[in-house]
Amino acid sequence: MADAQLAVPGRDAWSTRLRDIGFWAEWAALIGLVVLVVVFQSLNSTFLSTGNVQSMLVAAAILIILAVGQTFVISTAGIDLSVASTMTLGAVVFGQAYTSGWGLPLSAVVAVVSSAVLGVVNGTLIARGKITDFIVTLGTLSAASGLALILSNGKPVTIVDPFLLRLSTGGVGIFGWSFIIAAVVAVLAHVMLFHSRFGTHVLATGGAPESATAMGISTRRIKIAVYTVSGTLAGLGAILLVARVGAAEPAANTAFLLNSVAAVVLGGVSLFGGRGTITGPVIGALLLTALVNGLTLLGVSQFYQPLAVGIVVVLAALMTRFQR
Amino acid sequence: MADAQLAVPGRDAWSTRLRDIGFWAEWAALIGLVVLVVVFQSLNSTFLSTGNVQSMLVAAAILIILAVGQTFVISTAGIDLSVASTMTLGAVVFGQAYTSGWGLPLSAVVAVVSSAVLGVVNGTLIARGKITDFIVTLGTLSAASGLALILSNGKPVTIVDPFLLRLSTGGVGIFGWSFIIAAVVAVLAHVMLFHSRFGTHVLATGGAPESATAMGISTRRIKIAVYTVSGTLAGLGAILLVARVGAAEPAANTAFLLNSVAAVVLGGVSLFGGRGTITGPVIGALLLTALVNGLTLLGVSQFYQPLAVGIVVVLAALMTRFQR
Amino acid sequence: GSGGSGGSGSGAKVAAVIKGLDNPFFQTMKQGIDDQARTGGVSTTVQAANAITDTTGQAEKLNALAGQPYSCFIVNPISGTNLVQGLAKIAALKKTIVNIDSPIDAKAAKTAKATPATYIGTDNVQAGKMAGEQMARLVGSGGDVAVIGGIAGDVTSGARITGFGQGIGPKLKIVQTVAADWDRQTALTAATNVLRAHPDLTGFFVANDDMGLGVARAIANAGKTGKVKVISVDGIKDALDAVKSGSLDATVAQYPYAIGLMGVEACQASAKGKTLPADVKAPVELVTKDNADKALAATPKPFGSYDDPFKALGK
Amino acid sequence: MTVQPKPAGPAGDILLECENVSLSFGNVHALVEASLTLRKGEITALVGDNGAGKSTLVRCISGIHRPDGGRVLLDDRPTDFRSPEDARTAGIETVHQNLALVEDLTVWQNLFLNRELVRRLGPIAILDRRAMQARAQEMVSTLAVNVPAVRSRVRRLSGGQRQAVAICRAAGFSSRLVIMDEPTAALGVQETARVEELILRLRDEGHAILLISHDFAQVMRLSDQVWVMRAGRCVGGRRTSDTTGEEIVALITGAKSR
Amino acid sequence: MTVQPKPAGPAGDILLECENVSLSFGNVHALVEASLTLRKGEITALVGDNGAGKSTLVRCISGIHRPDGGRVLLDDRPTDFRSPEDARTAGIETVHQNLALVEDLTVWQNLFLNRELVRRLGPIAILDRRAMQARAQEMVSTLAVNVPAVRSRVRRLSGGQRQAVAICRAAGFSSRLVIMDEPTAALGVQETARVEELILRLRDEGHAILLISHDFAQVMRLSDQVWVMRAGRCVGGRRTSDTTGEEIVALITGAKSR
Ligand SMILES: Nc1ncnc2c1ncn2[C@@H]1O[C@H](COP(=O)(O)OP(=O)(O)OP(=O)(O)O)[C@@H](O)[C@H]1O
Ligand SMILES: Nc1ncnc2c1ncn2[C@@H]1O[C@H](COP(=O)(O)OP(=O)(O)OP(=O)(O)O)[C@@H](O)[C@H]1O
Ligand SMILES: [Mg+2]
Ligand SMILES: [Mg+2]
Repeated sequence: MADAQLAVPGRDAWSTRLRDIGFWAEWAALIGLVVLVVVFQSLNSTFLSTGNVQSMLVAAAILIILAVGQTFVISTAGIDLSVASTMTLGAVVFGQAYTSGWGLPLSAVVAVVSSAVLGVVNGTLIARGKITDFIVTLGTLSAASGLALILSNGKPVTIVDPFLLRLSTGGVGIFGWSFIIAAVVAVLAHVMLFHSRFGTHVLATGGAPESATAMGISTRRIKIAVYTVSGTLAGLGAILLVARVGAAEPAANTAFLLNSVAAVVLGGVSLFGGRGTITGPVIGALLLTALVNGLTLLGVSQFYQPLAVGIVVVLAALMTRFQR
Repeated sequence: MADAQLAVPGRDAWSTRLRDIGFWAEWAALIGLVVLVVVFQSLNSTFLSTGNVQSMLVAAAILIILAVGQTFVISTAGIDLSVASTMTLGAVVFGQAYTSGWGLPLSAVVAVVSSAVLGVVNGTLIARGKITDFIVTLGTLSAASGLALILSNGKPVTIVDPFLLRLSTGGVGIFGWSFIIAAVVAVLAHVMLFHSRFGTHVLATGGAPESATAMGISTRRIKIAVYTVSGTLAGLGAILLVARVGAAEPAANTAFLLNSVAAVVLGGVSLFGGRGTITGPVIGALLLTALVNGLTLLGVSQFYQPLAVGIVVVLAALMTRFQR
Repeated sequence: GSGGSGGSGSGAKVAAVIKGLDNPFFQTMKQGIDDQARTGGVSTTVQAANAITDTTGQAEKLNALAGQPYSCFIVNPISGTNLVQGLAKIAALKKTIVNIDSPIDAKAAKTAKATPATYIGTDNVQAGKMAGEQMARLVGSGGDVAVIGGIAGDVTSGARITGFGQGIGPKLKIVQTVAADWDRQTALTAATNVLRAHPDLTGFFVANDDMGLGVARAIANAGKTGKVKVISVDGIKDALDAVKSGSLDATVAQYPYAIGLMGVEACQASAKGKTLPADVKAPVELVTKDNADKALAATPKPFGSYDDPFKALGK
Repeated sequence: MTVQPKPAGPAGDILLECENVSLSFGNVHALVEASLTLRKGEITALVGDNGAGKSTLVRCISGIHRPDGGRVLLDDRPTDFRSPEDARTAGIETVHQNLALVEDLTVWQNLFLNRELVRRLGPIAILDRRAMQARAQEMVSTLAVNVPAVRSRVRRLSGGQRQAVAICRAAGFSSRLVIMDEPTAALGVQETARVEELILRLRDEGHAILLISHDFAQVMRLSDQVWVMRAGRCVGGRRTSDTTGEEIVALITGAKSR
Repeated sequence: MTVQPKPAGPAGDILLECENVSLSFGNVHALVEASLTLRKGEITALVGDNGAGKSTLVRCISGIHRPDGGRVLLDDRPTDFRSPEDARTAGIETVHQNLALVEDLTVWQNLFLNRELVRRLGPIAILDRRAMQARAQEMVSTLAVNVPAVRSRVRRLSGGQRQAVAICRAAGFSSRLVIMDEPTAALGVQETARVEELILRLRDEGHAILLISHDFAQVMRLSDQVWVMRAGRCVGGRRTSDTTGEEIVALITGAKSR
């Protein structure tokens, strides 16, 4: 019996730990962010200056909004590859409407609605057409950027609007308006995911579609809904994008696509669905933004930046292993 | 009893059909390809001319090789986002070795080995570090392209080598050498996946990792192996790429990434792992290549091409619904 | 507006934000900036967007640098307006903005009160036009030509193609325009397909050299070298070699090296309190087989002489 | 021998009737004109070999599959369930053989899946987590011996604990018919006893119960009526009081044909 | 009362011994110094409530979990299984409660998982599909009544058919100890009878068997020795011939303490 004390020190078998990764990964982004902030601040004291924090938050706003939309989709075990081109389409629609003199409010509504419609199309094809999410949204990625090119005739339209300028530059304290909008979106999304029936059904659809169906949840309707949410948020992102770059352009915005998924996954949401958080992806988006900002501040050479980004992303995820 | 004949016509409940999608989707690409060929040929008779078929096959070769590697990874429920940048790195390494006078065979070996090493790094981080595939390969995507930039100092190197030139232009009949290489890779991969223990273990690891572990399969080793396969094939692709463009460039090759995954999924391989085919992804790669070729032959405007590609990809997948 | 009063006497501290990093054109631009900074004893940092399409990423980089103690900012915006926010911040701090390569949208700059002190520009329409005129000379009898552009909707690509259309005159006809995403392999595939679709094509205009080399390769593969002409834009070293060897018929060299170099000179001049000229044209030269050797010898600098008003101001 | 057991009460007592229900998956004929009836306030057992088609029949009744042929009548009216939601609305709750739990959700979330309690704030409905957790705790502790924490994810529960959760869910909502597909297969002695008590209590409260079980002693102990399936057909039905275990076994194995 | 039942034969007969095995998941103490022994050529039963820790103990023996404390001895030598592969190599085959089947693979692929038959062509080993399919057909038909096609994917099988496949797999390879975690839970009468026959045959061939079951009649019928678990502990062991169902139930519920 004395042997019990001498036995192998407590180590869980890996199958158990594997199941726990999901849990630890939820906080990967936060730990990564904190470490990053400490490192950058110690190397360059302007990193945490009011001005820089403010511009980081503003820079993160669009990514946060897209990542929130992506979170809903990924929670149902789907993926929205079209999120960036939907945003592009929204921006171009906004630009065309605005330059045709429809006025700011109407243009914004039209932009958001057209992005939402694209989301509905995605969701309908996936749920009713029963095609894999990946292929459908890859298809609409291509189709939406094509539409954006056709609508804009391949040319950017400059949009100078005092309201939009204020939206992109003004704010309350260190919080720019666009960051405030993103924060509100995140809070609403959190409530939706964890405090509404819809949210529970989203997670059930992602976690065990057959069980969800057996309990009478219409997984089709849920699928359509999450893509609509993602599309709508892409439309909102489009308006912030136009405000930020001062133009509606048919650019591809590929970086937003990969980053939105990266933020979500870094935020601890499983690509296999069934588990979601909103704080995670938001922190993930902040992490990715802070990373680029910090590397630029430190004057890391352009060639070394991708290498540094890659290493930091992997480390941020790896770090969590040493948590327990 | 007469009622039986009057009853609702045979329709499976959706949960059953859902399970069958995987099956039907396996042939999506083939049906899509056939329809596409018929349409293009009827609109432009040069489409099926010997010369055009030959150049399509050659153009598809690299994508086929990458898609085969990607298939192994996706069969284990993973994803290799770094496949294109690994190829870039391989190409740059090849270029540097070749211009340093290491000679063609050694340069080729070094290029393949360095790509394979990147695969091993991916696999090890995923299997031992227990980080999601998506994040690890997103990190190595960034890191590999950074390394490629640093190694090449951001500049392409022109490589003029008679052997490489023959590789990219010569062949047997309508089959260019690079297509023949791709075909051999595909056949070997098929044998590996369906006629070796390794292949069965890959599918088991993807389908039910816990069951595979309980049966004594080392899912770690399998994970590392599939990423090594993917990396090695990316290295092979790198050599074909250098032969094709006659230069080793640190270009991003993003299109290859998305297309490799698209080919695999269009080929009916589930992103959730456990099911794989090699013919499917090969046909998927041919479909995507034929699509771009045909649209250009028809002179479809550059603005309408993305729209057309998107619609065809979705239709190719949708078509299979009307199969039964 | 912007004053030239930001720099301290000892010399400017320069931050440059340029376009892409996977394209030799911008690396040569960086080389020009670095070389001039070294000879002039100016400290610099050069940042670039991740890709030539990464408008917001570039904006973020400028925003990050805007709050830093630099006296002069050299910017090469991806689009006319994407950097305006950061520029507004910089202008508010009364620091010098030097706009190179692609112009900042004038209206947007005015709204943001961030008009640059000078613009050192490449006229992409002009470059395209020179290519078009050369194409018309090469195939005097006329015929069909095709255009291989960058990413569909890209501004630079669009301007070059527009210029090409203006330059070719009435005898030549553009039968097809294909987007090849600034990628050599994609351009190769696209050109192969176009050659198939138009067997009696007489020439290609390609929106940059990297793709141009891919197109030249496609023509060689089809055994049509010499029969189908290729002209591209940029003037990177490999392209000059190709012009010399005959696989490329001409390239319109734009000398990003000189642009970068003049950018730093402008900063130096402004640091001395000089008023900068509003609009400076960067050199553009047509390189053909005849002058390829000269161009190669001089690269990355222009082989001809060109007008550099900053030289005088800097004295 | 009777093809159909005589109804014990008036015909109006019949709650559910399957008439010649057929269903094939490709070339597997899972159901071949299967017919059965079940009465209000009774426990009806359904027995048969593995692969006989019991679960498939249950899935047809609870709206997961739609039969290829034949029909299902509830209260003498033909039903046309397009989804499990329709069946649940019509008052049919089911404990599926695979339990139909969502492993990544907590016990309480599973218990209230698609039956969530909400507090209304004007037009917005906010989940009433606390109420659901409290009710869930009550429900589970009536059944389980080693009571799992209602806030832990179902993924962490033992096989029997999961089954208890699934049973609680089906029993916890007012319904007319509770279908239980092998509810005690993974349960221990004590838990089985509690589930049997629960089944009897449900019957006494007037619910009809359809019980699938391989445990003969249990079937004979609990049921009022037994139906036997063999190779996709319902080959016979008996009042439990009129039959013996041997007869049922004979029907199952095919030693006896009806 | 005996804490440990007296060995019936010489001490050398003991095949496997668990000594104070403990394992916690976070703050769930699934095993608390659980000890048991089992002998060669005997059927040892392990019983207990749901969540008592039976499956967890089995997973420790078969190399899936590593105990936090205590040790497992095989042939009086401490084992250190780092993976299920080690346990299988040491001659321990297991039918897990969750069956450990790969749903997307076919029946024959599952049967031969990680035990594939190959033909060697020089250095290359090619799967011998035909031989595996033929052997699989044989193996399955000894057990199942509605025999599933060995080429169909496991996903398509009924609950009982799956269980039959898992049992075939464990019984089909030469082993010293076969562990069965509730092997007949989902099985019909006929299939259960066949599995019981199989278990007896395995014993007669000299294999040791560890059987987890909630079916008392079955335990009393088959086993030579019974161990009882309660809340993570092994609270007692009996020779089956020396005990009664009542005593076992008393141990399970805690009415009797050892
Ligand atoms: N989705 C499906 N696709 C194909 N075949 C199926 C499907 N579901 C069930 N089957 C087949 O239908 C037959 C009946 O299966 P079912 O699950 O109804 O049996 P069961 O009577 O419930 O058996 P058990 O007692 O083992 O649970 C089996 O042969 C099974 O393989
Ligand atoms: N991976 C895990 N993580 C956390 N808790 C676990 C895990 N596996 C088992 N448990 C807990 O350990 C306890 C014992 O579970 P175990 O599966 O061994 O019970 P069991 O005796 O096999 O029960 P049953 O008869 O229901 O199968 C249970 O309370 C269960 O919730
Ligand atoms: Mg069943
Ligand atoms: Mg158990």
